[in-house]
Amino acid sequence: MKKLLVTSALCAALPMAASAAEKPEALKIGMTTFLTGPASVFGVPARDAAEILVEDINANGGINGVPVEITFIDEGAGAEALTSEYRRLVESGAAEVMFASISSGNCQTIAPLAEDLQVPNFMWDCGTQKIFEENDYSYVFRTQANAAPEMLAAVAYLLKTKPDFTTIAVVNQDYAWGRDSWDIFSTALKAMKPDVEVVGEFFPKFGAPDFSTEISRLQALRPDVILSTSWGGDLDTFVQQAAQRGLTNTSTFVLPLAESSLERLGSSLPAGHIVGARGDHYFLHPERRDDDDFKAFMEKYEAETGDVSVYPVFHAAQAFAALQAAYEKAIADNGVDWPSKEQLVAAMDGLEFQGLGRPVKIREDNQGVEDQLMGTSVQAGDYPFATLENIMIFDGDELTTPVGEVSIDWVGGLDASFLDGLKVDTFEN
Amino acid sequence: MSAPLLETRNLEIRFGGVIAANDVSLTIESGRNLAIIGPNGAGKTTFLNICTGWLKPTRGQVLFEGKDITPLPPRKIVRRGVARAFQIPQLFTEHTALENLLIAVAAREGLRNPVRDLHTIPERAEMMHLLEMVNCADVADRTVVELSEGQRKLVDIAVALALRPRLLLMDEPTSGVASSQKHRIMEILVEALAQAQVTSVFVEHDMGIVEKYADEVAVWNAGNVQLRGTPAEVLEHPDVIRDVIGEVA
Amino acid sequence: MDTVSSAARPQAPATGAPGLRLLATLLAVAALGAVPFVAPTMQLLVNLALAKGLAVMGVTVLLRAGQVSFGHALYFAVAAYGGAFLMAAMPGADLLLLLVAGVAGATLAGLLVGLFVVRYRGIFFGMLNLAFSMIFWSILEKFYHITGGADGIRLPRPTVLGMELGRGDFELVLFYLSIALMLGLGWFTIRWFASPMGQLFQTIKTNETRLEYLGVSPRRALLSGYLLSALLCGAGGVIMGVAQGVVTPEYAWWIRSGEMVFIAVLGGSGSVQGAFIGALIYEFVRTYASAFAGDVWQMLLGGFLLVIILFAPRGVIGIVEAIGRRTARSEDTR
Amino acid sequence: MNLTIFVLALFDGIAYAALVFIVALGLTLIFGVMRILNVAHGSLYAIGAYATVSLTGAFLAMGFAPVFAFPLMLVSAILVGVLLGGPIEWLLLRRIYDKPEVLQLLVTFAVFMILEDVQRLAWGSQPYFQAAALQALGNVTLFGVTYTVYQLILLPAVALTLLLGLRFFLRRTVIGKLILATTEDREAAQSIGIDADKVFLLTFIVGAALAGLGGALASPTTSILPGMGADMIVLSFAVVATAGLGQIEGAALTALLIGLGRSFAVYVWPETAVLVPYLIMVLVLLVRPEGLFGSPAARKI
Repeated sequence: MKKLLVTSALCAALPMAASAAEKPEALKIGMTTFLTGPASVFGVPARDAAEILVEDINANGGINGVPVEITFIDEGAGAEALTSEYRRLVESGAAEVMFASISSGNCQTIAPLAEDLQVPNFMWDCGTQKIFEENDYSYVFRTQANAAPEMLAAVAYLLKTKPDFTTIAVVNQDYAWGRDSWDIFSTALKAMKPDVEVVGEFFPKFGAPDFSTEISRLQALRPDVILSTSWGGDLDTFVQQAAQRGLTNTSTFVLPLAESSLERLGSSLPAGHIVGARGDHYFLHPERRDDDDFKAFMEKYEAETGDVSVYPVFHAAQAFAALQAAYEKAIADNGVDWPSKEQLVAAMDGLEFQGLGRPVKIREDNQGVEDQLMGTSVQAGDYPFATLENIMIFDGDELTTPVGEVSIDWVGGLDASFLDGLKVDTFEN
Repeated sequence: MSAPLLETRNLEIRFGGVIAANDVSLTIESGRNLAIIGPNGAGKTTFLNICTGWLKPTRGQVLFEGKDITPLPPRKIVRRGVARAFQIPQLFTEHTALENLLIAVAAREGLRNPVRDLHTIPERAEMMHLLEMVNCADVADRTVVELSEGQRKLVDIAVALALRPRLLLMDEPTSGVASSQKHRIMEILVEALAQAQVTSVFVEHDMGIVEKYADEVAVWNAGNVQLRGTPAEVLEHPDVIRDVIGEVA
Repeated sequence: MDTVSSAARPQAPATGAPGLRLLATLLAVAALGAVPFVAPTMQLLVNLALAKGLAVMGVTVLLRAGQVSFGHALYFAVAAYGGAFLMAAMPGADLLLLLVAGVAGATLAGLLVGLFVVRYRGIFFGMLNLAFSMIFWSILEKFYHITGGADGIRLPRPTVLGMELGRGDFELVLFYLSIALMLGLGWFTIRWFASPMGQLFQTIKTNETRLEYLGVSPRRALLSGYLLSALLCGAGGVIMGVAQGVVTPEYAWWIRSGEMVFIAVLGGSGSVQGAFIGALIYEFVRTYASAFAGDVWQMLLGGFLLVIILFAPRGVIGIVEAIGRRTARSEDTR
Repeated sequence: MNLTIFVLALFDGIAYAALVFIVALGLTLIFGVMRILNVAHGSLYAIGAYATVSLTGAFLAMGFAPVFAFPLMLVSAILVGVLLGGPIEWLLLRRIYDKPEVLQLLVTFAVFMILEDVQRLAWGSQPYFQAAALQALGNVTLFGVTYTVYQLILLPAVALTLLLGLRFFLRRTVIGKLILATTEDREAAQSIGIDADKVFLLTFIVGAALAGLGGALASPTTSILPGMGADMIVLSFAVVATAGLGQIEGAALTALLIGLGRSFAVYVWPETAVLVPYLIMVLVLLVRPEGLFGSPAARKI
């Protein structure tokens, strides 16, 4: 029976075994992002990118002829408004696939809701690894990496470029992402460098406008390294206030998400600090910057927004690439005009797709595997803001927690030798 | 002879140097209505406030039916059987005259039923009767703000009576009322007190009222009782005529 | 400090009005009951409005005693988090157990805080309640490992009378439970206002001295109403938490307390029906205003409240009653 | 808790207290005179910050020196006072002085909600950062910790000047005496010919300008984003109530108390830093029910 289905000409005549949905006049999707509040500097670029991506998809015929329509929900309105709006969108049929969300806290809330509503939901940006480690989902997928590879890449890059530091302090936002990312980073660091001393742990409020008290405390503690996995307005404020009071001269900052703030920080971020991008996302990506699709999108994005692309833009591109690849795979696998929800979900297993970075693969635990790019800031002068040098791209597979294992335990079990075995591509800039 | 209804021993109270009550020892027998007269600002109202626990004396004691009530707050003294009517009527302005009484009796009985309408409590008839006694039955359903000054005075006294006190302390019950009305109010008042067997102490300026309605009179001057006796004795006394009546006439 | 509820004191109703009001209330409840069938997409919104209405009724109770609390979101959050912790501790917990536990927790909190705040009146009473709610808010926000911090805690779907319901059925049960709570607690509150205890409580607004001289401690009288208000806010909190499926520190934020007072006055200060009408209007404007007029729902509601305060201090219910009386009068004259 | 940490906490506390005091000052003045707790004070603070950032940004773009940021702060404060404070009192509050206290409070709450949206429409929701004034004054290093002169010296100095200035204004100048008289007893003041309406309008404009000034002075030390008004105003409520309503000197001391309390908490037990101001407020009001400097109104019967 299987062979018969393969010859598409024949199967067109046969009554379909799987119930194919008929082609809708538009593929409606909903996307949650931060449109208000401090995180809007991070969420608004993603919305702009999504609109450009939808235009591009619809420009060349949509997905198998079906144009895409997108509705945005503002994560800045708070968890309640987000959940009720998310439900209203799905229940009223205004969205068949959802991209949710940026904040790890919101992802933790939305995942069980999506499962409950049985709506395919791509976690297009949030990073907490706990979601797939604490329970398994059939409708929820993550089209990018999670905290484990991202923090491991940061630790690896730190130990490779500055192995002799002794003290470290952390200033993370006080919510799921801030707490989980520090748990993994500190566990991995202690495992690979047992003699490190954590001299200060600060968790200011998400959206805190003022870090002066924490900065005073850090200046008194004088740590060699300061880690901060904060992002958006919080990261901008923290770095600008720290630079103002000279903290960036006395400590090396490790900022795994700072790629998204480079342009806004301008001259505030001096040279010599470690910057990450939660994946291989960089508007001057060493391997991809000369490819036509990459250059075309970068120019179009900069033309419309006046800014360079940052990693939420890349994550949005990945989510759309995954959407397109999933539908095409589902259509091909089942030889139908338009896949049913079950067929779409089935196609996600082992899905391969490529956004604006290296290819990404979805594992059977619905987690995306993505390579990680890290670099060191430098005020090279060809841009009015810091760019990256001594760039290393780590292979994602080696850094992602094996399926079924808990990240904290797996990372805790590593040791210094783990660093030497890593597949790393290094670039000048 | 059982203990006097109310007794004060060496009461003293100061307000920043001014002595409002100076070593006051006074007893009130039940059934004997006492009027307190004296110039303004002599401390008469303060005396009432001490007896009802609103103010605490710097020295001395207040005993009600032989038991010391000096440290008690007004609400505990009221529960023992002392009630107060005020120079400026103290009523629940947004409630009707009848409701003010119903609330008083709800407090007296400690009614706890959270869903029973106040208007349906059995004591409603008793309260309507009380309103009739003070001649305010016709305004039972009017809110306090709509009542005249005289009516408010009477309802204020009725509220005090609703608590079935044994002693009622009144501060100028007829002040602020047209002089033609004063006697009418006192008649209604004395009648109500007699029916309820309530002894009263009332501060008063109008000597005609004192003479007609008080069983005893105490002359209050400079923070203490100067003279006490039947209205006839006191009102003819030369000092009283010079200090108190001269001033009033 | 007296408040507007003097204006909302039901004057002697005109002939026929009590019947009219009862009829109007029944019609309104019937309309609400039909929502899941007539307008299913609005069911969640109306359910949230009912939860908020329950809490606003708590604030309305205090307004009747001339007191305004700017911290009653505290009890809203205590009940919601109580429910969430209970579900975490007993995964299969029943909805009614959640409701009872949440409301009990809120009432207990009301007693603990109440014993302290009943000593104050006016602005101090309002601000002290605010302080307690901010203390609870910062505990929820900062003690991440216990309270889940800023992201809050999930409140998974409880069972109903032992049955594990699907999402659709559960939300229907929750919807009608909310209506039942509105009717039950609404009826109780209206009757309580008219009861001896309720009347004693409301005298705090006009004359505490006379209350003391009736042999009643004004603080204990205020505490009785305070506990009822905490209970009502607790009920609202549990329903909101279960309806949302997530409870966040936002539940205890001071602006939510301000919202409750806002809605109470908008609907009709001192009126139980006003609390629910105000809540429904508030939720509708908040959800649908952004659809028409961009993200300016706060400005719309702020402007609406200004109009109400300046021109119709007895709130929406006052307007409705005025129209009711006018039609009743015009019928008589015809 | 060694010495350097103690001193550091002290400096941070003073810098923070100065800012909190400046904002609470306007709130206290308005309440002292008009018995209104102005919830919209938070929006006036935020708009003061936004206006300063826009003006400074524009002036810097035109090539003016950063030092111009300081006079611009006064300009934005005055703009907030006159353009917002004036109409709020004149159009709205004037019509409700006879109304119950809760309605007056709710009118300012409604204005707060309106102004929060006005902010978002005018300046969008992304954060602004304009630290020219702060950078212009450079840094100073004490005990190995680098402080900005702006936060450690300028803000406390401005706060002190405002405190002494306002005391002098109220006690020594004619207008000040008028305001004090109206505060004591509005009817009595009117009976001797004081135009209470003009006094209220003036007081509200000065109070609103102080809120705007608070925002203007805060703008270089923080990123300006929606919601900053709500955070600051709830803290000012704590300061004003703890001090005793309408007590200007009291507000200075309680702002210091709360500023130091919060800053020490960050050093000792960071989780409670947000909690401490309200804990102080509850503890103070437990001991002194009318606030530190409030006087209990004797209940006359």
